[in-house]
Amino acid sequence: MAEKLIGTDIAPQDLVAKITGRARYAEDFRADGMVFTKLLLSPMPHARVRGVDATRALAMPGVIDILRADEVRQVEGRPAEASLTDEPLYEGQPILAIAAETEEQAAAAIEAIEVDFEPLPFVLDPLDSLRPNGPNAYTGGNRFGGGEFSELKWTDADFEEIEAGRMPNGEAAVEWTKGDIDAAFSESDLVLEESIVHQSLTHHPMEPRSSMMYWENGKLHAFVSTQSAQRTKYAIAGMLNIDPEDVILVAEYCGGGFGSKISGNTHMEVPAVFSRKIGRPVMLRITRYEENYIGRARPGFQSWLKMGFMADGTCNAIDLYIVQESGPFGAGDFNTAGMIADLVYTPQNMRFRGIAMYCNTPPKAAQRGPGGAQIVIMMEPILEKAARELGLDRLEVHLKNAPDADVGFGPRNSTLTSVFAKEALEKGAEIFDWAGKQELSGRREGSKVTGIGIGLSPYTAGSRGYDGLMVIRPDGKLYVHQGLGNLGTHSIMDTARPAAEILNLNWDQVELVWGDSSRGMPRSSVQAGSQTTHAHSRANHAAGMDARAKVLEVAARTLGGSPSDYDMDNGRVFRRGGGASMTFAQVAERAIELGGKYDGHELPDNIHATTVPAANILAGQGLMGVARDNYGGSGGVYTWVAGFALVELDEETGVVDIKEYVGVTDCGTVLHPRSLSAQVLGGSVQGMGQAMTQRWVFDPKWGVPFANRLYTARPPGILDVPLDMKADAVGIPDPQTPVGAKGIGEPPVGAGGAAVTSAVADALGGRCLCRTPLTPDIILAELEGLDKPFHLEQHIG
Amino acid sequence: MAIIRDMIPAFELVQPTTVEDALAAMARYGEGGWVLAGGLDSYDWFKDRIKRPEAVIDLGGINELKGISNGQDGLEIGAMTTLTEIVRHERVRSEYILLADAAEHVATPQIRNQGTLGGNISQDTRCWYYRSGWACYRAGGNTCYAAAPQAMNREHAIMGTSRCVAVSPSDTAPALVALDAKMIVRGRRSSKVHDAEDFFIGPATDITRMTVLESGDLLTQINIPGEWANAHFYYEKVRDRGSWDFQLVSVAAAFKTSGNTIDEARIVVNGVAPFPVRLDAVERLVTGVTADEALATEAGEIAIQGSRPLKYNEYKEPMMRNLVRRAVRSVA
Amino acid sequence: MAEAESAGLLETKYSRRKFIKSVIAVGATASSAGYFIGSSGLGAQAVPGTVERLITLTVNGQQRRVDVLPNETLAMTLRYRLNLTGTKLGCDRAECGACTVLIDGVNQYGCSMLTHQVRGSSITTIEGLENPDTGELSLVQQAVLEEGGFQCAFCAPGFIMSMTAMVNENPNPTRAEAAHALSGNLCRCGDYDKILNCAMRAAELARSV
Amino acid sequence: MGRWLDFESNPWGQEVLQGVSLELMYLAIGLAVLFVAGHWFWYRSRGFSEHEEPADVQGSVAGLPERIVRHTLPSRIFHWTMAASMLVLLITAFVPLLGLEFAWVTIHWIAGAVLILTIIYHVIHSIVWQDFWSMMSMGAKDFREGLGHFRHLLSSKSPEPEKPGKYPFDHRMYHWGIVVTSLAAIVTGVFMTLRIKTPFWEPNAYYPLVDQAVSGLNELGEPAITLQPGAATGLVFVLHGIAGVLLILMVASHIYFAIRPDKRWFTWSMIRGWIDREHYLAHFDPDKWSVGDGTIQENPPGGAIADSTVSAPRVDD
Repeated sequence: MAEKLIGTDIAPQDLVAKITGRARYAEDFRADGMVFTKLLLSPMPHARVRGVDATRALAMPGVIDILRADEVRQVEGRPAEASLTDEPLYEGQPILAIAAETEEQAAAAIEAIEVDFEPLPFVLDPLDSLRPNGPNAYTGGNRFGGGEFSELKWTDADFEEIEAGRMPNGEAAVEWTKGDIDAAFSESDLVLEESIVHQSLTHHPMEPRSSMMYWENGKLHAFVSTQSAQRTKYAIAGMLNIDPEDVILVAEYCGGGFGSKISGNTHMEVPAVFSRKIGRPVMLRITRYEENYIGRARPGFQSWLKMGFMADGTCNAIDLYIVQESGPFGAGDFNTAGMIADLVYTPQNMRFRGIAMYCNTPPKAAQRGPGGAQIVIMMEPILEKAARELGLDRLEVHLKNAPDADVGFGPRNSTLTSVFAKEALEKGAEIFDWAGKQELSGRREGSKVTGIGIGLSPYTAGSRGYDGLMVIRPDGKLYVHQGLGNLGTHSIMDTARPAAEILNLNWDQVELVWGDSSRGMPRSSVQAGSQTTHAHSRANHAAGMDARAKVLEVAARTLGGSPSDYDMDNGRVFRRGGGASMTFAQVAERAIELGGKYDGHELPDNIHATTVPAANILAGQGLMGVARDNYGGSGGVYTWVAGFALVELDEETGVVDIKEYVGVTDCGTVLHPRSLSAQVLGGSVQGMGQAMTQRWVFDPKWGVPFANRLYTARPPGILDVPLDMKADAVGIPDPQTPVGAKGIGEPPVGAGGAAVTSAVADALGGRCLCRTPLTPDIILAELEGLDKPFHLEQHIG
Repeated sequence: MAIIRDMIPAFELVQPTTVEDALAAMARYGEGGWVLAGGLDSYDWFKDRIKRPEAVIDLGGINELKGISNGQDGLEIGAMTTLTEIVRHERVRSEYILLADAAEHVATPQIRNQGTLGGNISQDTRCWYYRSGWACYRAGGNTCYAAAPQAMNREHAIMGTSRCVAVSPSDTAPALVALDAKMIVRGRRSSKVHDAEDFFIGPATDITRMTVLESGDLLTQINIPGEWANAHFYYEKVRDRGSWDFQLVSVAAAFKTSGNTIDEARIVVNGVAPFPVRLDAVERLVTGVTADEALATEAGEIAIQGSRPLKYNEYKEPMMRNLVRRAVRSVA
Repeated sequence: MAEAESAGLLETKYSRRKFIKSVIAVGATASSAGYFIGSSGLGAQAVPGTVERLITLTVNGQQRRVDVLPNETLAMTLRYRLNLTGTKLGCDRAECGACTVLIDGVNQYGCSMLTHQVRGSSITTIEGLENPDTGELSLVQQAVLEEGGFQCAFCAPGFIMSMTAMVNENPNPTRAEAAHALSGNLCRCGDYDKILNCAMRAAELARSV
Repeated sequence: MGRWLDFESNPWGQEVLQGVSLELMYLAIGLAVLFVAGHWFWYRSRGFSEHEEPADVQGSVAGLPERIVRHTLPSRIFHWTMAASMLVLLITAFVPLLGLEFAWVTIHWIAGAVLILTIIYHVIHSIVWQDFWSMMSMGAKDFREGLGHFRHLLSSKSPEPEKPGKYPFDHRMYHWGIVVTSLAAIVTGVFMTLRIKTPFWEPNAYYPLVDQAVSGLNELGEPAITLQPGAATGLVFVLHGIAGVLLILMVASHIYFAIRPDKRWFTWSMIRGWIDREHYLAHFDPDKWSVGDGTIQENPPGGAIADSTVSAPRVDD
């Protein structure tokens, strides 16, 4: 029998290339005659370029040409970043580019350019922009709607409320309510009110977003670091207004994106346009310094929360107001945060208000669990504070408020395909030995105090309706063509397993084809929203079923009888109960002879228009399995992770040492256990960095960031997380998907971060600092009773 | 003139193999020469194109500057000895664990494998205003941006400041001051010995330099006197992450004890001033006294007298107080 | 005069070491006279001792002739002149470890050393670990394969070089010692737990061979 | 321009004024030395007498005390205190730049504070108790008197100039020079000190009056865009530098003339407070500087002195 693939540990096929240095990321590609381009970044947080004098620069040795903002796409009608601009909206925004034979020459040329800037008013902190007659990020105002800018200011009364630590009633951009919170709060046995700040933090994937491009015979060859391959090809085509089939995207490996490279990046347009202009390959090598500016960041929140609890720990009311630092071009995190709060705490009565404020800071984008990670990191310690004040076991209060499958959340009372959050909490508590560790909570040893905490974090984990495309070639092997990006989650390999199992093939009889759009990529989801495993295990399942049906039909048409008389195993199709059989290689040859739907010359009518050209490339190469995921299903697809952490806090230095961590997930069927735990623990580590060390720092006078390198941004290192962490899965399949697998990428971030913020609050005897990151200075200042040098400001330190 | 980062400007590279050749090259280039030890501090300046030497004088090829040998009664450490060598050196570990401990807390293994003791103590401050190339006092300008009322100064100084509020970033500096080390500095015609404490100068004396070294001076050797061998040592460094980061506050202390009575003490704190701060008042307090919790607490209080924090670094007062307390308490 | 800034706690650093550069009266004349005549520029003679550009590097056991600028870092030479793109540039500032290479067996950041500084050393990069003839993976690479280490793997080359140095130095590390040995390598996917499994497995293989 | 003034880029990369360059200091020191040496040899070459000028008595000595008071005790105390703080200021400003390093900042601004106090005292004292206009007046005849004196100095052929009042023209010109430069140095110095930490205030690099940078929110809460941020501070440093450098010249020449042998009798008046009758008559016009008005003079041991105050009744300080 073919080996069981789903649920077993198989090293991804690209691992040998990754560990021998053969794996080529965007900046590793070279082309004959390749030149380099360098960007001139704005030195000011907001300015207008009145003039550029590049005469001296263009006369320098090796310098080829300059690229200006009017030569690239400027998005009209809404605030959106262009790859080059003459009105920079954040310090570090690229203004123009210079191409030269060598990078040194390009850099020297950039320095020789005289730019006449007119500084404009700028704002860094959303609350400053909301303050009566405070500055706005755009000259037109601080809000955008209906095609134009406007100005929205809160009143002095609102700011008096804020100063007093109470929730303001300023005008919101988004507001929805459920039930009656006033009535609910009056019935609550305990009401907690807090103002909470979550910092902004740059994605900082390990690989900066370099890209290299050249034009040949009218086609653009693009070497880009991107999370999603097929969709990036169409993004590039859209940017340049050219036929997508004229874009050949090469994206074999991506050094991480975490939401900042969902379909390539804004500034890949520079080498694309520049190489067309000068007729030579252009490499744009992005440095870590530039990555801090254009590499996108998670939006910070300044928020006010009011939570009502009954005596038994049930949360019966939530009033939540979020002000979001949206950078110059906006972000949607705060909306998601409101829905996730409703989902995690099922308060029945809830009011959510939110407003996204433009700021002259590096642009925001979804960062692994956008909105969801922030809100659970902020609110889980409040839930635990309530449990402690009500004298209840914190695990019980988590369990009591966690939803079941029948949950309805958010303004539209959305439903979910499956919810096994409680099972995840219980299994996690068991592995972590939550009960046994109760007496450790608050235990003191010298100046070290132990704290334990729980973080429950859900996030979207699936989508439907994408296409699978695979070919059994005359060599008898199954070639699965993936349009997915190879961003490090291993989903690009693991989502092919359903097809292999349907065709009863061993893994060594399966080849993955990815990373080069000219080799045929079906319509794929973006690798974001943790949807890939769900979306493409279904798509490949559907295409696998199509291939299986065609193999059986080819066998029947060749060896007689009807398809149902046949079965297959180990690369052979044979009549049940023995008798005639064919190898997959012969089936492939036969399929080519039969043509039509068998070898892909005829395609099903419901596949996506962008899959057709890919299928056409592969037509006639063997038996083609191609199909759209039509399995349907109702309600959102969400995955849950329950995180448990034990920390040791040194009361004399404020240093927190995360000693233990357990993460258990309800993500449906586990395709690849080791990669599953890599996602659970990897996401949790990012959450721990978010909770403990990473942040943004801006000089308010000059609007310039200082956490602009890895050393100052401070992502977590190997010594900042527990030595050995445990991850596990509940493993109950999602009922609405044939394979039962849901995605896993994003939920762990909130779980890891919230478990740590809860554990630190526990170690502080229940005090919630309601601010991240929890660096030694903030903790020590709290313990020593120093007065805080900040209230709700963002970007401090 | 526009600004661009991350591209080292051109320079000539001179690789002398003797101290004489190095000094000659340094004289030849004068202000245009840059002495390169491990390079971890220098490359930041070059890659940001803020320092653009005409010639870089690489000391890597001068073997006489490397290695640890026995001095008359202590140790003689070549300035170009890597930090890893110090961390692993048998005699440093047995008799001067304070130095090995401090060296092991520097940044990361790769940096310790390449960074040198001489480089670690003569590196420039890491104030992010100054290192961004801003024309502050330390860069010869007329403003301290970090001391402004709303400036971001969480990692800046709370004492010993004069206009400039940056801190000394070195991890081995406090240990060397606590060990009363001597720095041998060779000029073209002269060779001077500095007490570790005087090697580091504050902004009040010369705001543009962290140490006494000027162009034409070459730090060749660091001598650890035998006087403090096998003393009771205490080192602790508080920082945000487990590796890479410079200290928020660190303490290095050496005690000569009989039982738990402190006969003599040298206690040094770094990360709180533009130079490693030797706590004379605390040393006087604890000398000849039996160490107990009360003494430790009082030592902590005295240590932070006279500190004047900025907006975001008041926490350094309790942090420093507690570190000194823990150092004294370790004798009890 | 009490030093107002530090309220007497800290005597300022007064160094008599250097008396006045030029004696107040006479010196000023000389320097100002010099001022009038204009500084007599030293003739820029040819300067002995600067490096030539064409050098031989020992990379992965091979002699490679290569033209290297004086200000060129090893990472750039490897990536852009020797096309050994396995060594990655994550930060170019000794802050991430993706560029870790072995210099005479010691793991260092390739981005923070000048190529001319390692002319005489043996340089090992990720491409140099497998057996050049048989293509057999090194013990560390095998361990990583067995444990399915790394996710996006942009940090893998750097980590594997640090693991190789660690195993050579301490084939019997505790898990904490392994973490310390690898604490100069950053992984943004947060795969630390699995990376430590690889390191421990690599040490195990090294001990058994 | 570039040689004297330093430009620097502010954090936004805009070129702004920074301060004066070191060359300006070396130039000033050089000029001071050249002036002193030049005057010394010129004076010798003109054959003027080396030692103290003889007092050829013309006017009648009747009614004149033997010792004519020129500077009262309070004004002498003021002068020497101001001189001390000025010297400390110059030393702490320029000696570190010449190479001898020491903690100069605090001494400098404390000396500055002392200087301010002495000047406040002096302004009050000169207005109330001294003949303010005798020093400050700068009318057309004053210039003629000065021109005549100057022309006589250059060539002995020119006619003997008329005798000046209490303060000869060159003294008054010098006094005006000192007033302008030291006030400039003080005003800018105060702004510079307000920007650094002292026991009395916290450092403030963006002291509101000096530097109006774009700060998103300025003090009035609306966006403020004025001249390039940092430029105003640069201007303050430049003025302070120029004033300081001029003070090198002025103080150096002042001290030089004070110690010249032929002027020693004059210098003593700032120490003892009086000049002898002969020199008074030789060098001053009694009508312009009358002394013998019969009021009771304080009598230091060894002879009567007449105070120079003319108008207001004498009040003991």
